[in-house]
Amino acid sequence: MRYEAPTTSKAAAELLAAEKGKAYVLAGGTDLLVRMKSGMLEPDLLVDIKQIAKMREISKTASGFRIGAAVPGVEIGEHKALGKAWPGVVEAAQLIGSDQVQGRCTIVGNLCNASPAADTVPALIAAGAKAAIVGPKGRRTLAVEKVVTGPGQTALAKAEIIEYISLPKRAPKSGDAYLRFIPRTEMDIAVVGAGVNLTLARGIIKSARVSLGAVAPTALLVADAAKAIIGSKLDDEALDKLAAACSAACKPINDKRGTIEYRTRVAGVLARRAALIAFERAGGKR
Amino acid sequence: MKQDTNFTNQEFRVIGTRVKRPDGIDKVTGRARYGADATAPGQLVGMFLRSPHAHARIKKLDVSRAEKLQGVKAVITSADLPDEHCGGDRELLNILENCMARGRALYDGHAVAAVAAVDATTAKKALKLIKIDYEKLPHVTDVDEAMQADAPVIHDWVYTVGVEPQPNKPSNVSMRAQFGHGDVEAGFKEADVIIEKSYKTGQTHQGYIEPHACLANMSPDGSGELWVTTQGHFAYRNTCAQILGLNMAKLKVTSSEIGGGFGGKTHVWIEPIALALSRKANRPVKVVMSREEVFRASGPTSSTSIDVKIGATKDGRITAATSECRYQGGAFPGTWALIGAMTSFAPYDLKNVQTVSYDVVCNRPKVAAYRAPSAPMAAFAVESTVDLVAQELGIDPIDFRILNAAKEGTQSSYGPVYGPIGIGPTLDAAKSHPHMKAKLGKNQGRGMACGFWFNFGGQTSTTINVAADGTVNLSVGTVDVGGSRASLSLICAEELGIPYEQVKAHIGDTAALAHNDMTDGSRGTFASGMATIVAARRTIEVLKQRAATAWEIPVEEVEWKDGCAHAVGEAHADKAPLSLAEIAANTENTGGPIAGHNEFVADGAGVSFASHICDVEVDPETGSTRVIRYTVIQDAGKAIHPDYVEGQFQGGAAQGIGWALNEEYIYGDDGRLQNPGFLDYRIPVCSDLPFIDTQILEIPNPNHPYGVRGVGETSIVPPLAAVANAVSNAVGVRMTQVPISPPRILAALDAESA
Amino acid sequence: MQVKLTGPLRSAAGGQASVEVEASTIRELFRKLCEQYPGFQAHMDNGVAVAINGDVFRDEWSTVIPEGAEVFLLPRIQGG
Amino acid sequence: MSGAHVSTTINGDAVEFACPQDESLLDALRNRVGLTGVKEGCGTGDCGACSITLDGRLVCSCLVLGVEANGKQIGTVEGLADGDQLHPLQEKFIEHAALQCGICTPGFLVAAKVLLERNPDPSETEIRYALAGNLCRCTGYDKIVRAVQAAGKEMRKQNKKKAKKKKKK
Repeated sequence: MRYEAPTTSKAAAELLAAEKGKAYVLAGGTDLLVRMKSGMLEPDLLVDIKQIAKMREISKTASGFRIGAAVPGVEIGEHKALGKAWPGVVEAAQLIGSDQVQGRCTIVGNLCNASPAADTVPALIAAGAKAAIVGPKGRRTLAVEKVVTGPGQTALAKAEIIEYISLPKRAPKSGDAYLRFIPRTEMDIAVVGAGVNLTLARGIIKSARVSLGAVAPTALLVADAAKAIIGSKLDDEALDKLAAACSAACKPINDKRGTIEYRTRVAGVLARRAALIAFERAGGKR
Repeated sequence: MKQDTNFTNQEFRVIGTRVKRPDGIDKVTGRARYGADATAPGQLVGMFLRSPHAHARIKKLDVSRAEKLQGVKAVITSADLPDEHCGGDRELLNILENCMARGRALYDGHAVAAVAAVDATTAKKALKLIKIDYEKLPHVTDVDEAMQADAPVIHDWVYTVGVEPQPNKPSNVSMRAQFGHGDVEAGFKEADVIIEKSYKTGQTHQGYIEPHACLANMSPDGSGELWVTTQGHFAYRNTCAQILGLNMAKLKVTSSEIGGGFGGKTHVWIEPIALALSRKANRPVKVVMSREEVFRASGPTSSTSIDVKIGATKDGRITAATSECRYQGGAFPGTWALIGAMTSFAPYDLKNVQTVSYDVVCNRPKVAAYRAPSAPMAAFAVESTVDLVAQELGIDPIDFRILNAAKEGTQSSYGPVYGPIGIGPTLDAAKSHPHMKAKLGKNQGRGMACGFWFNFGGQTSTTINVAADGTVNLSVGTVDVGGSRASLSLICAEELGIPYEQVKAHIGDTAALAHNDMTDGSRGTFASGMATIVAARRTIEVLKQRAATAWEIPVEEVEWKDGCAHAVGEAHADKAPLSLAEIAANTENTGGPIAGHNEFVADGAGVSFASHICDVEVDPETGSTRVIRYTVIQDAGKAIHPDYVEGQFQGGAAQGIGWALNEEYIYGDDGRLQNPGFLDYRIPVCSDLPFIDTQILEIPNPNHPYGVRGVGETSIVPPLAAVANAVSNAVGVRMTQVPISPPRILAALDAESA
Repeated sequence: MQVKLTGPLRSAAGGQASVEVEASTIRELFRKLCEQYPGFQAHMDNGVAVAINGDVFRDEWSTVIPEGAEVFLLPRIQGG
Repeated sequence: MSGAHVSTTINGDAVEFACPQDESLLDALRNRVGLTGVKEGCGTGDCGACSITLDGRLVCSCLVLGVEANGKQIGTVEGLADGDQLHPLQEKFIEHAALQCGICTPGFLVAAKVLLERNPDPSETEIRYALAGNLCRCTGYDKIVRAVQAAGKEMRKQNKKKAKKKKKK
């Protein structure tokens, strides 16, 4: 196996493009090294992107925030402005693993690992985040919900790398939240995850995005759930409709982490709770 | 020789103080050397190839390409491990076959080959070059299914023992055992209330943080050394030597520091194979299991299925009780199931009781001991039913238990009559504990449960060597799994009358001491403590003799007090006491070096009881359960070092809480383990638990000079039931299956409301 | 003296819950049991413990059994 | 397999080692540098026994490649004590019997040190969540949390003294 640590995105893409064997991008490595250890992956080339300065920073731009692909969770948590604007995204990022894992893990890694249970993905989808992709054929942008196409599969072509995730500029009177269910208090993979992002106008929900994790092969953007609360003050009826829409959208499996029945039900419970938090963060009053 | 080891109720000088442990600095600085921390010049890396199938015939096993790979120094399969050394001993044959499959893989993770190579990369490559043709066979992993008449029979030589007449057909049920006394049918007729319920418990693992690891170094002449993380280096030596046909005394086994065992390091898995690899390669071989291997291929504890029936009168007396416990024992027969039947109703005074256990072979790793093996599951079923009976009678569960508690003179459910025991006192202490009176909030519930464990003694050998400056080496042969060196040093200091700091305790290797049984059965401080007392008293006899020699007086006129020899009587008023250091400084002209040792059987371990109280909060919408308060009350006999007694109480409770709520081996339909890692085998993390309050009771064991009972295991017995009773109290539905996972809670709530 | 058998040990004596044996030590007890009940040897191989007045002895066969003592035989088991 | 040459600083000392490019930093520290205080409990980032600091950040060394340590500052349990002066956390772990088998102790100490540097006066809950990445199977965490609380108190006292001294100067 060869290890390379280029200093530009272009060089990284070129290394990946030139490799004839199996090549992987190494960011935090918290998933990749586990798979290498178990023998599931045997890379011929690892391209470490942590030496690429641009990928190591969080920047505030006119159109929102950019979170570099190699920014570890702990730095996302420490970024005050980001936390103020997108508390749901930040809390989702902070839920990954332990403090030790936070020292390494990245949200782009979480996304590209393409697990249906990734914590940041529903939060990013709810936030309307986009992935900035660089590759041999140039740059492109893709909505986060389009990046993962199935368990372990992404829409990235060979040698394409996500450079950063962009979050839109925070509208006034808006808020987001992410909740997940795990059996313990820490260290588990989500059994169900729910992200809600909403904006108010005169106390009423004007727009909303609701996303669920771990209840289908990929994280879901549930339009019906958003519809259920748009135009409401998040009264109990709207919440019931939201929960029902979320449960209806679930296509989960039975596995070691949960049952179909359980996931379906708790998806509604969590979406309801996340909506209440997002609503409060937006300054809403029920 | 039986020693005089009766309880004397003496006053203590240092026993019961909270001194710093002697190995503390080594362990906080990273200096302590564990199983994987030893190296030898020229060492190779040993690795295993394991079956991916639950049950399969090995049709062809071709290692030739692996052997030819550059850097590979030895490859071992069952062909290299003839069974002739086992002498037809079924138990040894089973150990050998469990270490390396013989023609058939019996569970997912069963070793089929091993290699030793110059480095890990080469070893991994070699494993890939081994070609195996498997023919999959029908498998069974569930205990109830394995007992069915149409279940695939795993061994054609397993006939149920304990059934009259002995069956003439092999089955997966290797043993039936029954205990009890009285007439349960008559007893149930006297009952006003009878509750009958079935329970299931998932398979759990000891979850020690240190994986199995060893460094084997064999010479072609049959002598060798083994550095290994183990609870019993003598037992490892004996088993490895027997399997491999070595002379026991030529194999020196040194126990490394041990990173947790809880019963899981009482059996060999990698060790005989590491030695065989080393012998074949004629180089040292280090083998370290991965975490995945630990889960798939060491010895977890049984999953179970248990029925309990209890009848009682309106005024709260139990008239009859029965249990039937079915223990899934893994790929080979064992004896752990027995203990389920023996411990089921041990806390209670019952006129009519009958308990039955079955040991059942399944396509899972052969189970090993896990802290009070088999008792927690039986206690879960019984203590849950006890709560139900109390509830039905409208009697407070703790009062109901007090009413029926065993006491001195009670005939135990497993046979013998109890001496002085602590179940009543722990229940009384629980009843008056502030925890019992604390208010509960919304969605919160409280439960309590009792637990029992036998405790064991066993063969023990201890040596005290006195150095010329008066400091003392204490060598014991019981591995220190949780701070016993501190307790044993305290005992040594107490007896010799010297400061604790003057004693240095070591774990002696197999060449330095006579045989010691393993550190199991909560025997470390009990048995080695007793041996240390005797060894110290013998050392004192020598010290007194030396003082007498120096003073030129008869030894009868010398007594030992406060670390000094005193000449007794007016005639010797001129003789200043001689300290241990002063006597030690002149050994060359008083008779030579000074030592005291003791080799004996430390029988007479006292049984121990505990009562636990648990508060939980359950989220009714998600089924999420948090333990918010927990109290352990246990009889320790005498707490030599209270910190480490409390530590045993807390650690056992935490393991039990994990078992109750989240821990479980999850097998797929293919018979493969789906969660062989700490990510999905969910042991409690720091934020899952509250502080665990403890209360130590000291009801002396009459058979120990200081009154010590074992303390290590009892604490894991009550938590499954205490948590289950608390959850059931919080949600109003009886939970009959552990782990009480969130999906199970929601499903139970649904079933209740339907 | 009356020796009570528990659990699987009863099979050695045709299912009897207790047997009569004259013995003053555990060693003598075991020897006589094996003589009187040949099936007992198999249990001995698996391990047998003796409870004398409630105290369990697993290994110390020289232990003296006092007159009138309550004697129970148990399977010898291990802990964790 | 091509090897890598790695120049790094470990516990303040310049250290160089060579390792295969796919070898974990944990294996490199244990087998090539000889720092066996760093323990492997799982190799998958779930137990925290291999915790170290990498440029001041708490990480599992099993989830870092040896080659990634090039040019970095590494801190391990072996670097906690100052000569024969134990770190307050080490003192308090011994004093409070916060270890039984001790295999998890190095990881806990490193993680707790990072916590107390970031948050000198953490609540019980903050301690518990900060240490959730470190598994202990012996203690039930009770005495560990108490030891960290006691060490925090001790360190705050020492820092106050230091601050006073500075002022006087």
